[in-house]
Amino acid sequence: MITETALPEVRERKRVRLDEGVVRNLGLVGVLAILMIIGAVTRPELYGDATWVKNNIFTILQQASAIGVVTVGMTFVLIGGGVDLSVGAIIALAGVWSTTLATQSYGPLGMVFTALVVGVVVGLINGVLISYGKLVPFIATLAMLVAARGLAAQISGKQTQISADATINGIATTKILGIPLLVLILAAVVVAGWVLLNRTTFGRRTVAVGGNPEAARLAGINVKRHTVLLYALSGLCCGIGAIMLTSQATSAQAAMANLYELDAIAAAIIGGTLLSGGRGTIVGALFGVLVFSTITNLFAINNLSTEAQNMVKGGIIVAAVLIQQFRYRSITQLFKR
Amino acid sequence: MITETALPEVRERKRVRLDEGVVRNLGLVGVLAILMIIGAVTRPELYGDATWVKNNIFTILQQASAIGVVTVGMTFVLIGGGVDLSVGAIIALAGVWSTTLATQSYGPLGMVFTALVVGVVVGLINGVLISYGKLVPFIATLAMLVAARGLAAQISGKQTQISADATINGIATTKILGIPLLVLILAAVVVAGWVLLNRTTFGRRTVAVGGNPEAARLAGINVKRHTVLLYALSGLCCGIGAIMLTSQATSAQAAMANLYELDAIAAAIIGGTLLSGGRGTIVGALFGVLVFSTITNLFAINNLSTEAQNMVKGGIIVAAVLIQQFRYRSITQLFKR
Amino acid sequence: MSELASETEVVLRLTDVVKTFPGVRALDGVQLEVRAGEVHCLLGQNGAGKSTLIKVLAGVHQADAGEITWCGEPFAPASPQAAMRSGIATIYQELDLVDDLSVAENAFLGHEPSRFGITRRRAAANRTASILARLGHPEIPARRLVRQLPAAGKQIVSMARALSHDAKLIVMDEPSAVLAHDEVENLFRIIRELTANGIAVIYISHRLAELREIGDRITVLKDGRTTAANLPARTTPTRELVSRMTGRTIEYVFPPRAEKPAAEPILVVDGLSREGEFTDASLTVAPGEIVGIAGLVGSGRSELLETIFGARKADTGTVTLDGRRITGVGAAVASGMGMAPEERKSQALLLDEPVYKNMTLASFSGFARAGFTDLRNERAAATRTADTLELRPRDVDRPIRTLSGGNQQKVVVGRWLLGDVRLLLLDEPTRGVDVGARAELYQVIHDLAAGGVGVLLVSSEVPEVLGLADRVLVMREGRVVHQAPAGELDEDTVLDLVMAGSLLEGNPA
Amino acid sequence: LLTACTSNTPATDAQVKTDTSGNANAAAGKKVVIGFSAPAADHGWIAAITNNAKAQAAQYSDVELRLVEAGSDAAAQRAALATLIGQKPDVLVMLPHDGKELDATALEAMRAGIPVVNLDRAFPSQAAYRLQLKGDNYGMGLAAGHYIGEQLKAKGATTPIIGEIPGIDSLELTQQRSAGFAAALAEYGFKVANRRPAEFTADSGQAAATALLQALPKMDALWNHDDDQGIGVLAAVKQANRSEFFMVGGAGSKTAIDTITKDDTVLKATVTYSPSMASSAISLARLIGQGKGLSDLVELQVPKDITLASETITKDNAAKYAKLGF
Ligand SMILES: Nc1ncnc2c1ncn2[C@@H]1O[C@H](COP(=O)(O)OP(=O)(O)OP(=O)(O)O)[C@@H](O)[C@H]1O
Ligand SMILES: Nc1ncnc2c1ncn2[C@@H]1O[C@H](COP(=O)(O)OP(=O)(O)OP(=O)(O)O)[C@@H](O)[C@H]1O
Ligand SMILES: O[C@@H]1[C@@H](O)[C@H](O)OC[C@H]1O
Ligand SMILES: [Mg+2]
Ligand SMILES: [Mg+2]
Repeated sequence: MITETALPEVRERKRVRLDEGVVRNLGLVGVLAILMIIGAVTRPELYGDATWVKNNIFTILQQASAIGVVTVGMTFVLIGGGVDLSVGAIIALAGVWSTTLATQSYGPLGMVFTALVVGVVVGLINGVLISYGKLVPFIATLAMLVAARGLAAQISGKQTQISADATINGIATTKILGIPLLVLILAAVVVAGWVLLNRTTFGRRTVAVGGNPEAARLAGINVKRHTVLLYALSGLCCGIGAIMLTSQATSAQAAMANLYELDAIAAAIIGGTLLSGGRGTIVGALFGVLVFSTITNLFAINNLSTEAQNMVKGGIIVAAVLIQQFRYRSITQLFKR
Repeated sequence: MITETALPEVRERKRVRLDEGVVRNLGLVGVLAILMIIGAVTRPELYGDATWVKNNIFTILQQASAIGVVTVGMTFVLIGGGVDLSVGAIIALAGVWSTTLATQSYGPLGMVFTALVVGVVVGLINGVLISYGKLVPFIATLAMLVAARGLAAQISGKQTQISADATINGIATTKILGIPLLVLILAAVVVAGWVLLNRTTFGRRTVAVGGNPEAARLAGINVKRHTVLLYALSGLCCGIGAIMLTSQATSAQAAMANLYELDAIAAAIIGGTLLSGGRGTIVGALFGVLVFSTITNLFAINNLSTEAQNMVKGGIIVAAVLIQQFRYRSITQLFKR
Repeated sequence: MSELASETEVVLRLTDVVKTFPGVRALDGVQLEVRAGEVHCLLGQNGAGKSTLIKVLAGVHQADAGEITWCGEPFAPASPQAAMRSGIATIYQELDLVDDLSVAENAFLGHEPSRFGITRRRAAANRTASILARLGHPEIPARRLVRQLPAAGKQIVSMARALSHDAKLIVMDEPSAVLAHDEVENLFRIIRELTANGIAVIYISHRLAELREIGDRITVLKDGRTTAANLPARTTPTRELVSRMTGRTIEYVFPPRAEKPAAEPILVVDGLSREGEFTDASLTVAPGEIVGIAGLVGSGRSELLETIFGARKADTGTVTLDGRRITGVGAAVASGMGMAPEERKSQALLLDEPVYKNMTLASFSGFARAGFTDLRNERAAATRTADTLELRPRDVDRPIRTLSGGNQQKVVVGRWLLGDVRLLLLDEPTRGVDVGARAELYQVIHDLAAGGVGVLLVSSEVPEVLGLADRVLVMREGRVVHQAPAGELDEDTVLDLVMAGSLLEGNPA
Repeated sequence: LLTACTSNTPATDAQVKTDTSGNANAAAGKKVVIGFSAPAADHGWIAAITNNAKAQAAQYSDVELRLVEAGSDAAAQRAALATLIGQKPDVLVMLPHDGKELDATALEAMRAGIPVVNLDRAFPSQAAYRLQLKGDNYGMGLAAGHYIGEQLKAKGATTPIIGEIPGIDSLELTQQRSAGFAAALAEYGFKVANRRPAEFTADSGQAAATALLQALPKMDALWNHDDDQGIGVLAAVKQANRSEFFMVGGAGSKTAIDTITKDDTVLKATVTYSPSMASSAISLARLIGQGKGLSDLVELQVPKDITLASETITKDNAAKYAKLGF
């Protein structure tokens, strides 16, 4: 009798739900647009120059590239119910290790290989400590943060190690079809991350493991092994990030990528990833990174002092999240009527 | 029924269960003892001198005092299901504000009052953003971290502000019955925190709010208001910590208490508090802080280089947690038979 | 008492109450009338809106439209606290306790006896102890942490919490779902005590027999609307109740078993023990055979099932499936074992994920090619299963958290219909499932067995075990105390065995 | 390109005073235990400080160095010093994380009878140190400002666009450098157009410079406070394909001096702030411990305050400074 009434509503509901992720990201796009507009209004003479604007966008993307790659890895770890505080330290260790004289003597491939291997191995150690040593991720990766930075300092003798390799350094200056290679690498990692999360069994397991580990286990998923793989993946992203940063700075050092862990977690969360696991999006994470990178850019072109920057930045973060929420709520509201 | 069969087991379990907290803390006491023994073995000439040993213990406690107070507040926030990344920044803001020339002109009480009020107000803002603005705690308090440090830099003009107040500076040098005042303050805060958590409705509701917010709401607890109060409490602890640090440094500065957030969270977790909320102990948090402070002391008396320190520290953190777990498991095993 | 109740005043009246969630009209014009001192039963299929209705009464949700009067006054509680202050206490369907607080602290959460903010722990403990005694459970220590209690114990604490308020109306949302037979009797004793004191009770259950025994009047909900009000609980024919609920008539019978199962067992469990949980359990299941395990709550059945599945490590003993040792969940699933666990929220569901992804949680890699998932195929398969199970609503893209409890349960069972499952372990598969869906689930289980799947079933409802299973094992205090073909047992015998009776003692498996 | 300290081989070539022929103070004397504490090295300059101290101490058979490295902030350093003081060294050489924040600790050491040599970052209390040996941060800014001012004036610039990349902005020494820089520029009627702080690391230098270059599409001169972060700054300049301006560095690292000598980048000069002060601090601490004075002075004891001059290294005089680079 009454069943017919329920059905159309259910359909409508579906539409709204599909929109949730998109709406959130739309919110972030809106925030980015607002930041750009503020830039244009405050510095019209710069924004009047089309070449400058194009350059500026590439600059923003380029400065977002290494942390963006790291944030993709972090997003996987977070969705999988963990957290990786050691990302900055892994970058430092991988960067320093791949720029020792010995490693550099193997040429650019040797350096890239070293960075990736160091990243993956440290990630594996994190994963094993957490999965099999039963350490809380926060503590295990914090210990790794401290230890890896220590080892990086040991290896580098606390010196800034210069990369003499033209190929490696060239990564930061190369453009392909006018697009900086660093930006292309970021794009490739984001696309790969998106596919991995949304279109592969690995991604499905990640959501399951983070959303309800017990349910995942009882469904036959090897939760421990998967957890290890997630940290290894994060380590791999750090290895890639280390090469990108080394090429940008033409050097590596034990203190590099300082506090990347906070930046990556914040970007992922702003992009809609739950700190408690089970939910998150790669595109959102990318937008989260871009918001931060655009803020820095905005401050620079307006010559804001550090202290003013910080106060304003705190406010912008809060506003960005509120705007997102507001948009989502009001749009759902619209659909409700 | 919940029957006779289950009951004997239940009794047995209770004994073990009651021990869980104690055993965990015993584990940490064990870790502390091991660290002390390592100290004694590596520097027998120092540990042979009883006065030195007594002094050394007070030194450790004194250095742990400010971060200890902050960790008590953090423990409440964590048990309540949140996290406060802004503790270091609040200390800096409270410290700087209470050492401006204007504030100092009101004398020591004015300074203490200012520090506490600044702490509480910033905490309230955190709480309101989280409860009513629906921001994730990580993001809200991260934004506050950035903003509060910015404001502190603004107020101090990025200068280290000297405290000219003998009473304030005297806090760090006063002893009562041979015990440093700072240590007594820490003890008072720990005792108050313990009572608040375990013996008051506020404390019990904190566990409910963090452990099962929905249940807490259904039970008629005003979860939002309670959350606000938790952050205010953390802010209050930061205000106290600011005075303690200011007195130790006889000055305050925008960059003070750098990364206290990580230290406090780590100490709380090592002490058995769940990052996901609903469980935690004040005594455990204290032990967590002492472990870190003892490690630093051990390194200092052994002249370890920073890089070695860091590598070893990472290892000790992992070992400490494993020892705790091992002890807990094996002791439960004993009880099981 | 029903005569008495019919003369008492109406304390609660709902007229045309509406409550919508984004996209769902959970309540679409509800009428309800509750009198002082009566047990008013709410009946309806999974998702009919029963829990939503009581949450409106409890101040958890606010009605969008309609009128509520409570004790003659218009009533619109803005918060749970407001409802409690007005004298309405609620036992929720989902346990709402705080694991790390003690029994007493949970019972008095939100209204702790205190002085200057310091809790009066002794007072709370004493009052809790006396409530527990009144509930027939003096053995539950008031200072025990709730996390240490088994599910049934937690249900008792929920009741203690409701009784800790001076309520004039107590709402109970499926309180018997996690209770064993004798516990239900105990619950009824308490309900009678309450109503004798003029307290009204709203009682929700999917077990018609319970409504007959304890209820005075029944209101039936269907798709958020009242389809029948104030039916006499004892005399209304089942056929009528069911048709008011479902819009159709359901023959509530167990489908007859045609074939004899093959003799060669697929599952062999030999001498399995786990300290403190169960001892020396041996059993077999043949392809196409349904083996039921009966026992009290706490008799160790869930643990046995989880150990067979490899989710817990056995202290001694072996599990083999088709001659292969099962050592862990991975091996179990890989060799064709599946389990629908007891606690769906904590053990089975990804609450934020859509229904179809929950449905394919154990089989998505089977749909995948070279590690890439095949969402279309998965959705199609999940939709087919949803059809088979008559999932309501049929929409498989909805987050599963928005489904009613019974429908969630169907998804948990449905999960294993998708893969190549050869042995299915079911732990309380019909808990919280409505009559209609139950019949559908029974049919599904039968069809599976007919297709050669072995089934090992744990259920606290003895008729269910007897009606479904070919063979029945009875567990008590962690031991298998009896086993026999279902045809040779009747309900009383099983109950007696379960309750440590002596009828067949000394005649073990 | 791989040279010296800012390089891949842990530095062995520290800045030590070895040639002590004809110096009466060189003769071994009473044994002196020197406690030494500096913040954890997170970049080349601080690393060089510690290395220099160690290397200089190794030159003396009568010196035992007790090195206590302290963590990343003043509180950590206080903790380390508390234990160091407890061990009663003869002299304490201390590069505090922040002079004001460690003032009380230094006072305590002095009261306990341990002479304190204050290195680089000054204690405000006169009573907190026996010897203060520091670089001239304000002077460094002045030197950079004057060099840039002179160059631009010579080019006839009237409203030049000048960028500045300081180090960690919350440090007081950074404020002093910037203040000196601004004061010198003001003499020419110039001012800083944009200021983007970095954190003394190369990657932060790259990030800050990239932002600065983006904000100033045309620039005439740039002062970067620290040669370590300068590696990243130069990388960013290259990545942005910019060369219309010249740059001045800070501190005087070997890499920077080499680059200036080669003259193939925008880096044309650097103003010194040499970590060799740590070597000198050890030598002077030894003398204090032995109660000796500086042999070239009439006074019998080591003086109380020594401030190193900030020198400007350009292509012309680079050869002379080559071995002083760290
Ligand atoms: N918070 C919510 N958000 C969206 N939909 C909801 C929510 N709560 C309930 N619903 C929907 O409202 C309808 C009624 O659900 P309700 O839980 O009241 O059913 P019920 O009668 O208690 O079922 P059961 O017998 O299975 O417990 C269902 O379609 C359910 O999916
Ligand atoms: N207070 C308690 N704390 C911890 N474990 C307990 C406690 N009481 C009982 N147990 C254990 O928990 C098990 C009871 O769990 P559970 O109620 O799930 O049993 P079950 O036989 O599976 O019953 P059901 O099938 O109804 O769930 C028993 O094996 C018992 O040893
Ligand atoms: O750390 C600082 C260093 O990098 C700078 O160049 O000189 C002064 C030091 O204190
Ligand atoms: Mg319900
Ligand atoms: Mg069970």
